[in-house]
Amino acid sequence: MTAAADNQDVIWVEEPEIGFWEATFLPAIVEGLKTTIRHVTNYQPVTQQYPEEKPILPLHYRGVHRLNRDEQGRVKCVACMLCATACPANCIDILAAAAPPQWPDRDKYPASFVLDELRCIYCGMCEEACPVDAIELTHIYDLTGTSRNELMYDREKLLDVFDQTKDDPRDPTRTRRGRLGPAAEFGSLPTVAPATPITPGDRSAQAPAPGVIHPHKPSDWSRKPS
Amino acid sequence: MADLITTLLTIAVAVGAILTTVAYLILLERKLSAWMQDRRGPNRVGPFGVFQPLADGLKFLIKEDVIPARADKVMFLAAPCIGLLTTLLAFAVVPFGPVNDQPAYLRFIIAPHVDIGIVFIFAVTSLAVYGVILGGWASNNKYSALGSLRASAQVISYEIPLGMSVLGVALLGGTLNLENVVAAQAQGGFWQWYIWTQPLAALIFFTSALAEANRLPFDLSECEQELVGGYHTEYSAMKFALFFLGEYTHVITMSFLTVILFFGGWHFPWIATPGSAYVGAWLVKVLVLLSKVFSVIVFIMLIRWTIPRFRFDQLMNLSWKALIPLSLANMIAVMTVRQFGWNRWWLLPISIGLFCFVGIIGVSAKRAEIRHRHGASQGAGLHPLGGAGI
Amino acid sequence: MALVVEATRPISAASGNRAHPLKNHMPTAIINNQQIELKEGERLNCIQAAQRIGFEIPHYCWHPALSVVASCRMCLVEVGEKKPDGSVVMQPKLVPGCQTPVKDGTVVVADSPKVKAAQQATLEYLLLNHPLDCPTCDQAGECGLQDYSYKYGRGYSRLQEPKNIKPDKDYIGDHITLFTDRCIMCTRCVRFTREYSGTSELQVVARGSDEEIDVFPGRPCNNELAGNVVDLCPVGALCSKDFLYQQRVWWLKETSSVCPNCSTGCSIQVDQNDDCVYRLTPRTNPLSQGHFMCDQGRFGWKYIHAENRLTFPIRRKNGQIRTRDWDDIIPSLQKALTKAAARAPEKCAAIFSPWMACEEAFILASYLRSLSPKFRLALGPVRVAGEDDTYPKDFYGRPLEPVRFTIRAEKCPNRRGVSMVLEHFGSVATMGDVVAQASELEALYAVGGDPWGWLEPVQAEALSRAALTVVQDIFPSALSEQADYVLSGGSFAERDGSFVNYKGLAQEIRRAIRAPDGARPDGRILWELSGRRGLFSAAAIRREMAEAIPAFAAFAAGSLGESGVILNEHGAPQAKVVAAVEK
Amino acid sequence: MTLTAAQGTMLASVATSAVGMWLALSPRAMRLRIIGAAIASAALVVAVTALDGPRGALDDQILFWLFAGSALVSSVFMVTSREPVYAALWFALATLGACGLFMLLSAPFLAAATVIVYAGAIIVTFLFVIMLAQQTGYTFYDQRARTPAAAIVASWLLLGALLWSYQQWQNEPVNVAAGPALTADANPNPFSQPDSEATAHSMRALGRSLFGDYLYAVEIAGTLLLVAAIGAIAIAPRRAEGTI
Repeated sequence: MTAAADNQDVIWVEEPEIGFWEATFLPAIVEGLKTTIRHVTNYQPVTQQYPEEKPILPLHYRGVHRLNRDEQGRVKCVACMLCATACPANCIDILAAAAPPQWPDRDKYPASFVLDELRCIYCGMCEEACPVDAIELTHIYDLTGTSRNELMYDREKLLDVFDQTKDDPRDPTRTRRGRLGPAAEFGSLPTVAPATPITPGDRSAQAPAPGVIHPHKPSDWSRKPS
Repeated sequence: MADLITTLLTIAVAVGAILTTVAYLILLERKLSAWMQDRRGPNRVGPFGVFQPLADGLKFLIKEDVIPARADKVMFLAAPCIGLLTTLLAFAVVPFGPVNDQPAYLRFIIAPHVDIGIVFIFAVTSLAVYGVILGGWASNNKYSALGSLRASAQVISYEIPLGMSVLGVALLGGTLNLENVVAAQAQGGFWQWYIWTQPLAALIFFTSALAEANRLPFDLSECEQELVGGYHTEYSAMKFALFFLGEYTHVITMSFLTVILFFGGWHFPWIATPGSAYVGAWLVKVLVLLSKVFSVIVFIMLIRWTIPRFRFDQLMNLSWKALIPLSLANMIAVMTVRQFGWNRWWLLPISIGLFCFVGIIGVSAKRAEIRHRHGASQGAGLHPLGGAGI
Repeated sequence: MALVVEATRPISAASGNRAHPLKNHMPTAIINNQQIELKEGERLNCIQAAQRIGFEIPHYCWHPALSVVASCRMCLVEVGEKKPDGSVVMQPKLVPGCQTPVKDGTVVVADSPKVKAAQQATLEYLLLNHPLDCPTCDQAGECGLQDYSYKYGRGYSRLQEPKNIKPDKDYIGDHITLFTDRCIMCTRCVRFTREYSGTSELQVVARGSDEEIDVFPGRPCNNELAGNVVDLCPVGALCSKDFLYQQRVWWLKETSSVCPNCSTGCSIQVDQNDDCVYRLTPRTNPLSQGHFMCDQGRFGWKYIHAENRLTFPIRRKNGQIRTRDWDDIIPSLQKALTKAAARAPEKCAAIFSPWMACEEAFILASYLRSLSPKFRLALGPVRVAGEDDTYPKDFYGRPLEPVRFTIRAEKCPNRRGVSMVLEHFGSVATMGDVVAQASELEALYAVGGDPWGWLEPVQAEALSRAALTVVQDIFPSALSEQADYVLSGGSFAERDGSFVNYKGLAQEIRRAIRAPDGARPDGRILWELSGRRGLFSAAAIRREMAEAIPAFAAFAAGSLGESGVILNEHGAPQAKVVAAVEK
Repeated sequence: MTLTAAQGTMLASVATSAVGMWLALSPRAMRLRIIGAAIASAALVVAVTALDGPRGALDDQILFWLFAGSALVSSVFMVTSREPVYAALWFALATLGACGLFMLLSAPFLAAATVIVYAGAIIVTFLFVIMLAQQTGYTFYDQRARTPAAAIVASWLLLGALLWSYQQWQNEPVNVAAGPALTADANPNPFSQPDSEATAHSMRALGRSLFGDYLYAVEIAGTLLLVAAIGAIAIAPRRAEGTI
């Protein structure tokens, strides 16, 4: 490795020369104590009291799935199994069948659609993969059950989730006949709120906007050797 | 016979009080930690979580008690008992109030007038390491074993400066009896507190006490990141609780000792002096002592979230390279002062001087090391720190 | 076609007239600036010639087994000729590659911008009315339109008008359904029924934008080769009702195997997912059957997942089931056979099924002979149904010459292989002998395997009188109900081994799925029964066979390759080894 | 010289206990070892009873037997235990029993010092060594040791001699030069007379005795220990040499 490459890739950090007071550790301890005591005396908790205070989740939160219904109330899914293909956790199990004769516009539909909510990692790939926008992830996050079987969501249960959430302003049906609705445009929409509300003057979130990653400045914390 | 009954009663009251206090100290520590970290701490059980210790205790009692399959059962069960027992035993000679002029039921000590009080405490607490080492060994788990080995190495190392720092006080007072130590300080008033003449010893004692009690920043035996809990990895339910209680009792003992040895015990100018004869003076004295102890405990809790955990070699270096020589020097200073009958106030500048001396040695040694490293690497034509340095 | 030939003839004639500088000049053609040499009498079109250099010219309507119609226009290429003086004259227009023969001096350019523009335009036209219902289309994943759209297409359509949607035809045949709107009118299916099966059920009806594939009223496409039109269809228009919506094809794992349903031994692929077979598809193998397979084979595998299969071994004593544990049964069977062979070796017999693989027959025969050289070995019943069914046929169902496909009457895959093994071991009894003496037999080891039954009730009754009856089968039978030992074997998709077809072509069958719980591949059962250590390995047995039996000398390599190995007529040592398809 | 009955009992029981101990150390049958340990313990108790028992209040006597018995039994177990860790722990218990005896003799400092030095530091170090030394099973020399017999003979000779001389000394109680006084109510030593003003007389007496009467012995012993420690460090393999 050449010296030039060294200079680019490796930042040499020299051990700082410490003075007498640093060597005794006392100033550091006093500084630290000041910080801790300041936090005790100037107590501003940021904890959210969960069961009493519900969090306001960002729009892009991915919770329990739902299977959308089309305009006629039928399951929108066409059993193409692209979600099952895309699923990295292999949690979707679909049995396809020819659509019933009273659905002339459809060839295929899911005779059974089982989604293992415990196995799911809530990555949203199924939502991305779905060509007919039938599967969507909702804001329901408090998913509990008393058995594993209870959390194997079948088609009816997933449709129920749709019925429960379709009128929730945070979970609108994101598509209208193939056109994405406003709620789908995560990129341009402002988030409703950060996942955790921030108390005004909270020190931990003061300087930057939450969630912003700062380009780091190496000059701040290291000196290049002369 | 009456003596026996009062002793037994005192034991019962003291042990009960200590264990309850420990439970609530844990709550306090959790609260305090939460406050320092802008959290709320336990607040679910009762108002402000005051019943949390009860809930914890209940949980400990009804939790499944696991004994690992190939563990040494006898030792596995004995270890936590030893751990708690020894720390509780140390309390026998700690005077937690005024002693001398009280009736038997108000003497605030389990075993009064033990001449070797401090030595007894050291002897008994040094047995506490058995609980740790046996717990680690009997668990048949390599992490536990490592944790217990660390703990024993640490405790052995820190017993030496702990004992030697106390020797200064013992020499100045001419006694090992804790009651007499308190009495000697109380007689002389505020400026007779040993903190003024033995500040270095106080610092060493406090540091070593933290290490003895396995408290942060010296809790290497149980550091979660490296040893998944250390010697009590395999412990659950009540056995774990015993370890925990033992550790906290140790903290209380050490706080008591700090106050008694260096901060005048129950003495406080104008409020609680040997001469104060008003009604309920004994109560005031007890309260003074307890509030001093409480302050020390809170300080220990503050330290916990202030100073990061030491690395093991740093820990050993601190003990063997700094604390032991310093305490030895301090002891020699006290002996010299006593032998030649100098004014005891000489000890203050001597302590400060010793502290500075060691600081300067530390700094210059570090600088010399860095300079040497620089010189070596430049001589070899390498990048600084590039070759021989790393 | 005629026009092209007209255009090229003068040039080739001219080149032929010129005296060539080199006498022994090999005819060469140039494809995409790469020279290929043509063999004597070889007739290639541009697509095949391009395959020589590993270049794919996209095509839909052309199929190597069918006549050329050049209707899809996907294979349009630039064609020209290299004159002896080195100059190249290209034809001004693009020509269909499937229809253009390649001969000495032909220059084909298949990757020029012009060609690419033509391919894009063709694809855009093909996709004009094609519905984009790939999510629900069974062909998605193995669809010619999808693949070519990715490789050669333009990515979007400029069509503004609504698509031309035609109603689906659910009943083209018992096994076939037609999604009319997906059809791109390549007419492969029509040509197949006309030229290959000869039954001519399929037809293009109407013209222009109304063009559709259809059957004649009342004459559905139900011939024995009808299933092939599904494979031939490059898009998802013709679908198999059997496989419809069962599984997405990208989930299927393919295993090369051999169809066991008749002695033709068609090369097939077993498509399975999660130990469940979903379909069989023919595998092109010029040594065995060519490109296709019959519907009997294509749909005749359902027994693999039948409910009533033997899924555990049984040891009976006095009619009571004693155990169902392999670890217990194999040693006790070994002991029982050894005892029987020691007591009365001449009264021991085994029936070998023509459904066994050669390796299994070999292990069993050599094991039994090692117990006693007098062990009698007999070939089990060979099921024959009617006569060989040949295609093409004419309108009235009469076979026509030349024969292009034969469904054999002999409904078992390996009669030949097993009898070759038995011949080697000698003293072969017949099934009739064994049945006749059954009541005196000390031990009878009967191997079944024919899922459609192999024993008459009378035979079963007779055989069950043997003192020790061992049945190795995949389905319960009258014999297995009473046998002392029942060994639950595996179907062809669960076994490793080799089948020898009617003309002596040995091909490997490979394990595609795991046998159901408690059933074991026969090879493994016999491997353990014969006391061998380790895991069953068909290749190891084949090497052993090649050493022991001269007729199987061709097995020496262990592997038989994708196409199989032709054993000589009588299994002579100089059996010819054919490792791969000759191109 | 003639043996008294007490002396005869004592010597016989010491011999019996030696045999018992030899049995207890036998590597073979477990039952044999248990019987041996029982014989040894019983014989030792008999040997001790041959001496004059403790004098004083009943509770003191009970405590004496408790501490002495536990020390004795623990040391037998320590010697016979096959698990080194258990042996170390029995040693700790034996030390604690001895400390209890010190306490009974009103020598609390000695008791505490013994705990600190032995039960605390030394035993822990011992455990360290044991844990780091033998991880898997026993080495062959632990399985068939030749030393027990020799060790028992040597140590029991020493024990017998000690008890003998102690009994002699006990029989002639007024012997001023018998030895240093470690306890408050032992015979006075002219150099270790407690000061009248001292409250912590036992400590002072001990200090006087150690650093007055036996200064050279103590210093030589200390130097020896120092040399031993330095030698151990020098002999111990260096990590840099890759032997650890």
